[in-house]
Amino acid sequence: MRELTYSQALREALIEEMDRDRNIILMGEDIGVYGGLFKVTDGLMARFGEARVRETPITESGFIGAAVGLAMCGKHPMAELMFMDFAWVAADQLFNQACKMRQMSGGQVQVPLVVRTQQGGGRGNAAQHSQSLEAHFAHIPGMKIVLPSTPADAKGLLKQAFREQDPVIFIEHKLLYNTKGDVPEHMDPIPFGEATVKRAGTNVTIVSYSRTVLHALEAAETLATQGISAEVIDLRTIYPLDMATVLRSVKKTNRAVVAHESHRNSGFGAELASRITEQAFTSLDAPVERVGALDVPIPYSQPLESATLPSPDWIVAAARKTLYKA
Amino acid sequence: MRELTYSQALREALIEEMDRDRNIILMGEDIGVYGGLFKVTDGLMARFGEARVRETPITESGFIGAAVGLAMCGKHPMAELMFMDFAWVAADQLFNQACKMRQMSGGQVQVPLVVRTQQGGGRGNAAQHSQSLEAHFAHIPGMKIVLPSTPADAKGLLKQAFREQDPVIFIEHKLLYNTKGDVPEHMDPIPFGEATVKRAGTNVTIVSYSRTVLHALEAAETLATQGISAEVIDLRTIYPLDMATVLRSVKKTNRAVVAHESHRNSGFGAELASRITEQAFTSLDAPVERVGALDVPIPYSQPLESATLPSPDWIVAAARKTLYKA
Amino acid sequence: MTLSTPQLRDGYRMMLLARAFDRKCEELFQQGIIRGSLHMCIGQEATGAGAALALRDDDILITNYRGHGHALSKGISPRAAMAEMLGRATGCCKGKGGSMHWTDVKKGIMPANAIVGAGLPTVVGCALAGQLDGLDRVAVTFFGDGASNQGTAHEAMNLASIWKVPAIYICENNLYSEMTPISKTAPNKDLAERAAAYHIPAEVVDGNDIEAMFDAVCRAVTRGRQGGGPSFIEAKTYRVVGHMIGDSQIYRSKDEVEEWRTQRDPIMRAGAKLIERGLTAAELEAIQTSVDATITDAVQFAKDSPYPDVREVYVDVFAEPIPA
Amino acid sequence: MTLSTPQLRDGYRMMLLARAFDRKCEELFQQGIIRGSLHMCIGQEATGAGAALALRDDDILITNYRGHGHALSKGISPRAAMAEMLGRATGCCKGKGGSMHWTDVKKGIMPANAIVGAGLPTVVGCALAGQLDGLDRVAVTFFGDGASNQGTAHEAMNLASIWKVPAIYICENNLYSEMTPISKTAPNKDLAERAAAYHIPAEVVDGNDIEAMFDAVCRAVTRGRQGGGPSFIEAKTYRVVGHMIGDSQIYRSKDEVEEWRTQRDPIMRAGAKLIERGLTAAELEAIQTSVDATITDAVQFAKDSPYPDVREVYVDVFAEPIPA
Ligand SMILES: Cc1ncc(C[n+]2csc(CCOP(=O)(O)OP(=O)(O)O)c2C)c(N)n1
Ligand SMILES: Cc1ncc(C[n+]2csc(CCOP(=O)(O)OP(=O)(O)O)c2C)c(N)n1
Ligand SMILES: [Mg+2]
Ligand SMILES: [Mg+2]
Repeated sequence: MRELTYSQALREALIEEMDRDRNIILMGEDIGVYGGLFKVTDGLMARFGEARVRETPITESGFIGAAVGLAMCGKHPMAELMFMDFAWVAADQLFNQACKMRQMSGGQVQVPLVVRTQQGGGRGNAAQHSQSLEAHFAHIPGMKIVLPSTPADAKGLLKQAFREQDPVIFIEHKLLYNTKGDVPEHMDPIPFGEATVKRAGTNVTIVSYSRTVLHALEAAETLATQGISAEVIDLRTIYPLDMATVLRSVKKTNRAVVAHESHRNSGFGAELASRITEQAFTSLDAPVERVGALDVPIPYSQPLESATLPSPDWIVAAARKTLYKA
Repeated sequence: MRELTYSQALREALIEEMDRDRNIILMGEDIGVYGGLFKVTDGLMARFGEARVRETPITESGFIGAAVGLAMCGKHPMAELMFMDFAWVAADQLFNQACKMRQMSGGQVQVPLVVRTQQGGGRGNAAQHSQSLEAHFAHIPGMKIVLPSTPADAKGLLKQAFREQDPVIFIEHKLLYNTKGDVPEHMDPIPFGEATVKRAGTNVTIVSYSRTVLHALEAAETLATQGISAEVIDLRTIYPLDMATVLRSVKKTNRAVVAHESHRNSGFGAELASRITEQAFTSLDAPVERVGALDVPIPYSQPLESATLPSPDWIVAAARKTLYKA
Repeated sequence: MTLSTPQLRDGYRMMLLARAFDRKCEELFQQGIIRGSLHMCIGQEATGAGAALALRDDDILITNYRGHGHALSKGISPRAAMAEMLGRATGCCKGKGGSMHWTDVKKGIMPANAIVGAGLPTVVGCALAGQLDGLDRVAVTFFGDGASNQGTAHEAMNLASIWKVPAIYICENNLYSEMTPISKTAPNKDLAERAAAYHIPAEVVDGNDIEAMFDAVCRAVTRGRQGGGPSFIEAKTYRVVGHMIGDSQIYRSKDEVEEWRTQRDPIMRAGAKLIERGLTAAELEAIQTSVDATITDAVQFAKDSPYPDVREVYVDVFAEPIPA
Repeated sequence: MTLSTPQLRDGYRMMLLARAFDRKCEELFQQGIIRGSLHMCIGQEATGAGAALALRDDDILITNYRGHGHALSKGISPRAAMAEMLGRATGCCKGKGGSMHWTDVKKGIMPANAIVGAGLPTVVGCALAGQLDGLDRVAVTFFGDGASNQGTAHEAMNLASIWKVPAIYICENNLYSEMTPISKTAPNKDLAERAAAYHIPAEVVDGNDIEAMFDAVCRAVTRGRQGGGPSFIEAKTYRVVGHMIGDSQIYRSKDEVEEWRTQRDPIMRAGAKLIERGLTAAELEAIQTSVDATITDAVQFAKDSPYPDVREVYVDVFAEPIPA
């Protein structure tokens, strides 16, 4: 099969979807001539024209607002938020507008808007350029939340994003763009709300998404050498959330670790841990362990950044804890 | 003892603190001549002058940003955000600036900023004016989070807010302003991170904050008539968080309900439930139950709004569920 | 463009309807039948009526929490609007939105907004959608003097300008943002000055003169339909009631209010013009009577309508209802 | 105000230092010794140097991610700055901030900002604090052409205007916002036009002429110190390198870059002026040599400095360290 990078896969999805639906309009900073900071929109302006691939001023509120308006009027815009951290600049348009328009209007309008962005640390971009903010989207109803970990998932889920009739926050990870993986020549959209079991195991379930899935797989490898068989689940979307797959696994392993790169305090891991505990209480032999970044702004200096963000080791330690082998 | 309303108590705290520290500067929309939409700053402009009580344009980013600058330069500003929902307009200044300045500068600057706001539903203000957003502040490190439920707590905690050297989000509830309670003539600041046991009980622990504490007390009353003895804990601040008081109680009752008005999905209740489960796993006879608003934008129509926001009944039902009496 | 007498009479009716509607809401609010938020547009009715006379059904409108007059003039059904105020299932937002989010997509009325300044960027997208589809539709947004201070106003007008979209920005300068005079929060005598910074053609009009409003909006509409890009209209007006029910209005003098109410009222002025043009007092009275009947009917309709079923909370959040 | 020869020589040194610093960072970045973000100010050094010559230590500076030149000119220690770039405990932010958040409160340098436009409101507060304390201090912020499109720019300049605070807005118009020309994102030939919308005195200067910069900033400083409120300066300049390391610069022509680099370089121009004023080539060369020594020393200092202890992550989040 073909190998593509994560960013190539995303680009292919955009091209295929734009070929399919001329209502798809792309907007964002530097996405035109330059092709985007991470090159996901490379060549798209030349291919689809300036009307459909629109370079915007640095006005995240302004252009995401404009995208909301486009979406209400029958278009299917994609707005690129260069770094997730800038969601704070556009937060009103995301949370008070895009998320609520359908409901406030009693279903008269809809906002089929795809916001593509990338998040995460590990590159030394410091506190204002390294955050992982998916939990905020989970707490405000009205948006679907996608966090692909592989090139193929990135492509299939992005294609699906353009079939949705509601806002989608499509969250990439800056350290995934250059990762490679098999991507079939022809790919159907991947439905939202379907987790995948990335590795089967019997002793403990590790639930994760986005780049942390790679950490989880690495952790499972290490655990295997220690005689611990870990099952790794990639949620892929956290809204909708595939609890069935998670519960099936936990009822088998009786132990769970939830892991993400976002801060631990009030992170989405808390929601996952709570749901697992609520829905599989009698199956659990230990409390669900949560792995997430320390609750401090992400520091620049490499040793500090490494101490702040979760690593495979943290997941190994958490898994061992659920087995009382800490 | 004197009875005061919640808003009178807040106003007293402001006056006492402004008398004490001339670096305290108030800023916000309509807080001057009019005295604020909820009258908390009534008469303060006349008393302290226009330099210290500043009416601002409708520019939440602008004036909260200005407050961050004031705070970095030795002042102790209080910025009033008229509705919590407008935090989204100012989110960058809150989360990327106020929360991170101390850390990014390696401790060279500090941001002793108090953001006062009010949140919550129940009045028919619909989706853009009824949200409860404390979980977002909990997830981004750098701010202390206060949610008083009584006039006395409001006063004591607000006084403390002005003794802090870090940003504080001080969250009032629109339906508490007219509630009354005893407020001693002389009150010391109430330290952050100290929960109070509002009602002692033995069968189940109900952990809450802000207006939902009143629901919890009502629920405890109802549960008592059903032979169930509920202990009610008011956290008062959720960062810092007094887990010691919570755990002491749960280890006694073996059952816990966490309740807040914000949405259930990825709400702060998930964090509380996770911490309780992690730290008192073997004490728990049932999974921690979570009570929170339905995960839908808050509707206007009264029956819909009532169906969306938690009521004392929901807490009763949750408590019974922990006792397997559902 | 000047208004023909039939048009002026239509405008007069629109304004009477807006006023009667809001006054009725005030009454129902005081009775506890309407809850939540209510921001009346009493005294400002000419802006919406003047604009509506210049617009087509397919032109887009995004207004704000003080937009009842705009939406009624643009053609929202008084029944559906009143039912919305009462939180009924038959309301224009099925009771979910209330006073601040009226919507009627068939009449080009997109959800009104309760976040000050939030409609300004959205309208860029509405205007752009038409432009991309090769339509000659325009998209209008109303906002207040205070809203012009918001960052979104700046971002949006700049976008509208560089993309040359047919967006029409109508700033209702009623001198106050809630309880704070605009003179305290902006250095500009005319807020239209600001549009110049984005190279958007801007004009200042007497917002209490329905003919002046109509005329200005016509110019903007023509510009928009012809591909000439956005326009900005500052409508000088005044709200002769409080910002909201219960507003003590201590921030302004009674004299100021009385002067606007008695000397510069837009309905009174339009009425006088109609008389000048030969209508009789009885004819005007008949319009009022018919408007009153419309309101009575709307209230009755609303009161007779059921509340939404509580399971409705899960509907209209996503395209597929969320399972309970 | 014109620059005395010693001042001009100081300015020349500041610019050389800024350039050498950034060039050294580029080299260290390519070696993997510096990580994360690096936005060089090569070609724009006159803005910071010209401003610094007009400012006092107690005047406040808030710059952005492209602010190395501004901060070095304002007096940040090259050692502490380089140690910060290398993430060392001796860095100006203890290694926590990196390239984009340099701080030196003793020199009036508040944390630099990596969110485009975020410094504009903050500086209002810094300026206001001085005003409230009766000081004659000013507060300066630098931002780009692209930043002028952000809503915060609008909100902040309006606030500065109505509160008449001594804030100085210096817009470095280097023609590009990352990879997008400003001509595509703003309709204004001169961004200074925008300040007029807030009634802020504004001027356009040749940002590659250190004397012109100094002169304009002096006027603004005088206005600020005398209670005359804010000022806006648009400095026309150019970054002759990519936005960041790895920028392919396909969005502009090589000729354009070459013209600015070879014909309009601010350091070259200042050097020529010094020669005109009688300095010898050897004297200029000596300045370069001393600057190079400073950089060598800074790099050595940084490399010799320890990394912060990992427990430092819990420090400087709140006044009281968070327990691990
Ligand atoms: C972002 C935001 N800030 C504050 C408010 C509260 N608020 C509602 S209306 C209003 C005044 C708006 O004034 P203006 O724009 O002049 O409009 P007017 O009400 O006078 O028509 C304010 C401050 C809000 N709804 N949204
Ligand atoms: C809110 C926000 N949006 C986008 C970015 C990404 N970004 C960093 S620098 C930059 C370009 C800024 O251009 P300009 O203001 O002209 O400054 P210059 O870099 O040219 O000095 C962009 C888009 C950011 N840091 N913050
Ligand atoms: Mg107004
Ligand atoms: Mg630039």
